[in-house]
Amino acid sequence: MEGLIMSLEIKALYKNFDKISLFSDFNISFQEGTITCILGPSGCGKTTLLNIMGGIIKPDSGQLSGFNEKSISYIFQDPRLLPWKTVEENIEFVLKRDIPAEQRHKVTGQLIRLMELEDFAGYYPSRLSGGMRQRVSIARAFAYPSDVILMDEPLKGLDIKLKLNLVRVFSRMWQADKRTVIFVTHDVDEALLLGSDVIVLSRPPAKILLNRQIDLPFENRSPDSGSLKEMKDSLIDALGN
Amino acid sequence: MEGLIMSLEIKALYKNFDKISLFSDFNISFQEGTITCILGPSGCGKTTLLNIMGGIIKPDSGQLSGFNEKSISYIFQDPRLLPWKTVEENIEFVLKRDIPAEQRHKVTGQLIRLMELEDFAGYYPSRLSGGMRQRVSIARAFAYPSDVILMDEPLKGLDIKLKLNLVRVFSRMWQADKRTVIFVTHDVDEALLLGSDVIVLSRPPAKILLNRQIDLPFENRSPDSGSLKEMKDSLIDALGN
Amino acid sequence: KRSATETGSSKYILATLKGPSAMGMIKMIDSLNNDTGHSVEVKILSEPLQVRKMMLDGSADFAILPTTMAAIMYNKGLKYKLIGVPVWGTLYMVGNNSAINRWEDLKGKRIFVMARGMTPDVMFRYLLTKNGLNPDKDVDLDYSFPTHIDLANAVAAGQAPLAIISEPLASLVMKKNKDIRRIFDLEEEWGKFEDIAVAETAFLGKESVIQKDRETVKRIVSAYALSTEWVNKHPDSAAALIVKYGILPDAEVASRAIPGSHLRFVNAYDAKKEVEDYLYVFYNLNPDITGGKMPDENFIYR
Amino acid sequence: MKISFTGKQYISLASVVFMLLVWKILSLHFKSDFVLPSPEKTLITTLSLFLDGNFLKTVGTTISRGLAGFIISGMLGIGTGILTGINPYVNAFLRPILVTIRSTPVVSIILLALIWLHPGAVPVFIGMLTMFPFICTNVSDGIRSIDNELVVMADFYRVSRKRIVRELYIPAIMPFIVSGASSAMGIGWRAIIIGEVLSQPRYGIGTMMQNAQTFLNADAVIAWTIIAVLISYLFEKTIRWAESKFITWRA
Amino acid sequence: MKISFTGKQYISLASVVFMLLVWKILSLHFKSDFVLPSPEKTLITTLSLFLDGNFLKTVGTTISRGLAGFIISGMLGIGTGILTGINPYVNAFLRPILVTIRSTPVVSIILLALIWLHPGAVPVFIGMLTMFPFICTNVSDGIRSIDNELVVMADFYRVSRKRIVRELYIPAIMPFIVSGASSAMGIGWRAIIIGEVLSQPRYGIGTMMQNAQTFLNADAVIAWTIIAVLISYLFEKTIRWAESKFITWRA
Ligand SMILES: Nc1ncnc2c1ncn2[C@@H]1O[C@H](COP(=O)(O)OP(=O)(O)OP(=O)(O)O)[C@@H](O)[C@H]1O
Ligand SMILES: Nc1ncnc2c1ncn2[C@@H]1O[C@H](COP(=O)(O)OP(=O)(O)OP(=O)(O)O)[C@@H](O)[C@H]1O
Ligand SMILES: [Mg+2]
Ligand SMILES: [Mg+2]
Repeated sequence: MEGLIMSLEIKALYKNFDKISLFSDFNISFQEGTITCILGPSGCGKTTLLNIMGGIIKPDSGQLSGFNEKSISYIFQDPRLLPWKTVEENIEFVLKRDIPAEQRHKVTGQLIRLMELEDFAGYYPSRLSGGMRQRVSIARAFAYPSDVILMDEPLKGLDIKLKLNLVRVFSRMWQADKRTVIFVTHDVDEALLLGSDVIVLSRPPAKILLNRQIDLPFENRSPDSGSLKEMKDSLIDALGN
Repeated sequence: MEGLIMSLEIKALYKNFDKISLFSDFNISFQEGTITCILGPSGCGKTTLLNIMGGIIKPDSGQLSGFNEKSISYIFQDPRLLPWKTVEENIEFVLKRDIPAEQRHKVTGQLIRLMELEDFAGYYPSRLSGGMRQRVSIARAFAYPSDVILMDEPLKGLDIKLKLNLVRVFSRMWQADKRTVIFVTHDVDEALLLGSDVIVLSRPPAKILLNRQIDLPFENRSPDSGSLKEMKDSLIDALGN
Repeated sequence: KRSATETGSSKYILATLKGPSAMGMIKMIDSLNNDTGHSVEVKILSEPLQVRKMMLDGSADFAILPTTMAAIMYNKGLKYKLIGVPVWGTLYMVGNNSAINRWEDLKGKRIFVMARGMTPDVMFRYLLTKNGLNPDKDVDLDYSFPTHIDLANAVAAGQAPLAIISEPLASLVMKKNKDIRRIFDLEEEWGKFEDIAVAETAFLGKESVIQKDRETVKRIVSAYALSTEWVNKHPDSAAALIVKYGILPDAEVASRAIPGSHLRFVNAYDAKKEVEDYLYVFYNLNPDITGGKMPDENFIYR
Repeated sequence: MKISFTGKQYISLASVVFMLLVWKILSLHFKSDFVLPSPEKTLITTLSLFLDGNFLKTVGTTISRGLAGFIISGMLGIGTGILTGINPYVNAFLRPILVTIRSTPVVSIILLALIWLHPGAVPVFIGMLTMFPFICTNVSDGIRSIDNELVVMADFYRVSRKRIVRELYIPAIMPFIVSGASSAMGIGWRAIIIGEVLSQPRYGIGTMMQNAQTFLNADAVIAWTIIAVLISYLFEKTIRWAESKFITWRA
Repeated sequence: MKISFTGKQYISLASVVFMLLVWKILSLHFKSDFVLPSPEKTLITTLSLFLDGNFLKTVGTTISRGLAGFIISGMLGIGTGILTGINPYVNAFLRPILVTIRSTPVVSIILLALIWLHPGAVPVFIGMLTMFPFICTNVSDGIRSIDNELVVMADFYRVSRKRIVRELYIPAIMPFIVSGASSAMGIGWRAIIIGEVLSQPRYGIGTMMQNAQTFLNADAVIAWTIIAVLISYLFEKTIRWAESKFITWRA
């Protein structure tokens, strides 16, 4: 693995907010075509890191390589839906206008079905439940054609059945195109079910406390048994610090 | 148990939104001084139910008894912080002005410490991370003196350590005053760790699919072993439908 | 600021307009100003609206207004009577076109007049007709500048090569723009047909005051008349006073405007025919200008 | 037309009755038809205006001036408002110009306007000078109050500038646009009428008002005022109705 | 005073230079001091105004009139605006009155105002009639755009009505208040000056303008206009500065 080109890389990252030094000489790299899960205490800078990778926040200093050329989808931590657009329109909003309308419509329709929102395609966000809004936000990110997907707690607020369903759907989708995924979560099980790499960050200034690879195929993963159980314990242990 | 007075009760509840019939002759009751956890698929009407109990949404018809006389705290599904107030001011906002200022300050300070937000007391919400906002919302509900607490996914977006910490703190607090708590969550483990009753709702129109009591003291609960393991499986099973 | 009759205080209020009427009164204003013991206070106002206001709320015991407007006020039931006529025609046709000397020369010309249907417009149309010109066909009347100030500015700026404006603006314009000269004195032209003078401005008195205090009326009338005479005789000294009281910006303009303003104080009952004929011309063309009817004889104080 | 009243309409009616009452009391106080004629008398005058042969022409001309001024100011105002709201440099450039336009009294520029423009166009111009800065300020303040997270989202997904403006900014600032438009129109009618008073075009409510005032027909002045207020009210209603059609997405 | 310019200030300067340039070109075009005197000449006149003994008194009086009108309208407007925003019945009652006030041309009520009020108070009154409806409309539109979830939250926690207004409504509508205040002030100066032109109080920019105009001193008219615009600009700056002090909580 070491020999591969690390195409997404952040080097010597510095970022302060007021008195807080979030990143100070922070280095991290992501292998293309893998799913990297990032865990870490609330407020440690996970969202900030995604925002820096997405170009939304400027770092104080540091080199980012590989992000510029890529097209990126982002499931933001909050759904960020346009209140005046229906579920369908919100998803369709991010699709380029050079895609023919019926194509756009098809993509949108598929994702709406995937998210089990068929009955709500014409609803405005103010009339959706919390979990439904989150699903629209996921659908929007999936609809946008991209090389990299950033996801900030994408599965929060969803019931367990939907969550497992989405994990299944997502791993199937990922197997088809092997996009690079960077996935922030607080749920250790989610990380173990989906991650190719799992990274645990410390409180600020961020350090990488743990970086583990998982080579098992998705189908064989069960967080509460076998080798994953051991990994889960060490993740929880790292997060406990 | 049957013989006890059910002081919080909803009878023959009907509530429609447009074409969707959320509740149709729905009945539920809550024992005073217990923690009731409600689980159910996204969009099944959990938030709506809490809103009805809190008097925020009017039901189409139905009798609510016992809610009126009570003072209620509510952890809303989204934090609902005032953007122009700092963490401290947001918590203090719900305290009555007849409480002396220093008393208010003391309460606020304690909760800020409990939520590990000491360093952020003077921050405006726009500068907080998602999990921090959620914690302010929890602190606000706890600060408000009440007989009943409604909680809509209160622990979402928090890291596992904070979550367990808060569960511990919360169960200690609850043991001291035995308030009535109604707690919506998607996390089966949370429900098993905290609930005196666990209720699973179906898709609309809502039915109670499962209603289980847990008599174990908090200290002895571990969702992945013993009798709780069995209960967990049946909960997940019920949610899978 | 109630009127003298109501408050019992010793001063009568005279509301005059910044223009020829105040110019004629200037000597009187000056002597009143120098001697605080007098029983009259003159207020110099810039808009007829403000004079009307003082008549409506009764705060003016004496007032200056255009005669047509005075007729309106009277016809609407306001208790003010016409005491005298102090100004006799101030309208001129001015322009930078030296080729125009006779009315026929106006044929086909564009002439700027201030407000459609108002006094200067009606008067000018009347004169056109009398001189054998059809106001709607033979000339092109342009109402682009509806107030006298706008029109005066336009004339000074060369934007209105032929226009009907009144004194003292006419003198002011000629001072500011040397190309402009007087072409017709409308008062003179009017006299050629009507054999009367233009009774342009009215000096009014409140009925309650003038009936009770005829003595004061007499005093004011004679002071006003004397002042007017003095002004006509000593235009340069008058001009200095006119500038001093802020009625015009400079003495040269003021002394030129004095002869052009036809200042002459005539008691109303001596000018009865002139007033009536003058009003009748307007009444005939547009009854609204005199308030819908001709004022009855009680309008004139004797 | 079906006439049926809701509670709110009754209250609006009560409000009109209240105003008439205040008016009546004032007119009794002044006891003068020149200062403030009685409501009854004025209402009769108002009705008689409708019968005047030129009534429709007068009102129609003023309304079309108002509409012209409003539409031009609206387009200019929304356009420049969005620009100033988005771009701080455009803002820095335009703000002094806006402040100048906004606070220049009509008296200072009326002569220029009279020289430049046809008398009928002067009121439109004056109306624009009044309405444009408003709409522009409201729109640009609206833009600055847009939830920045939505803008970040749209930028992130490389949505084209044009679509961001059309599908994000415009709907987001709708309340500001409506508020601005409604205020602008309200004061716009006034400006149009003042423009007519000053430029005296052949037809126009302002021309009629000015004539009525010179001839001391206070009842006609007020009658024309009532007509102006009615027109303004109708347009206010229309704007609010349009708002409720546009903004269906609120919970 | 330390003078140092930021990029934006350079642009604002450029904007002023741009306006002067347009002015210069226009004045060259008209070639007449009565229509549009040249900027140089006018600027000299403007400077000479500063030396006039009554300058401070004139400007001071107009400013205090503006402030009086603004403060009264502000208090009334925010108060009634909040009421109309919160309560649809108050809204139904006040809206017709607002529309009436807003669209009644000054000509219709100037006589009443002159009779009622001291000449110095007339401009304040006219200013209020202009500013009040604005602030009120903006505030009430602001209230209607408040995030309802926050209101539900505050109601739920039984926060007192008074505190909800003070700690939720007022901060939430700050952008609307500022926008309204800035527009209102801008147009307010104009109204105050027009009021002075009509009522001719002893001191006042409007009085001076009117005098200059009767004497055909176009340069003085424009010089006073420049002073009015400067005052307006200073107040605009102050309002925006106050806004930035108030709204520190934006990300
Ligand atoms: N605009 C800002 N100004 C000041 N501080 C900020 C700003 N944005 C974020 N922060 C601070 O940066 C820190 C990290 O925030 P971030 O949102 O990246 O945390 P996170 O790891 O995503 O947390 P969570 O799991 O709770 O979402 C927090 O302490 C937060 O207060
Ligand atoms: N104002 C509204 N208008 C129309 N439909 C609504 C409205 N509010 C909620 N609903 C609908 O009611 C249903 C239940 O919503 P609710 O928010 O109670 O779900 P929930 O159980 O809390 O879901 P989640 O777990 O995703 O938060 C959803 O289908 C939603 O679309
Ligand atoms: Mg985060
Ligand atoms: Mg919910």
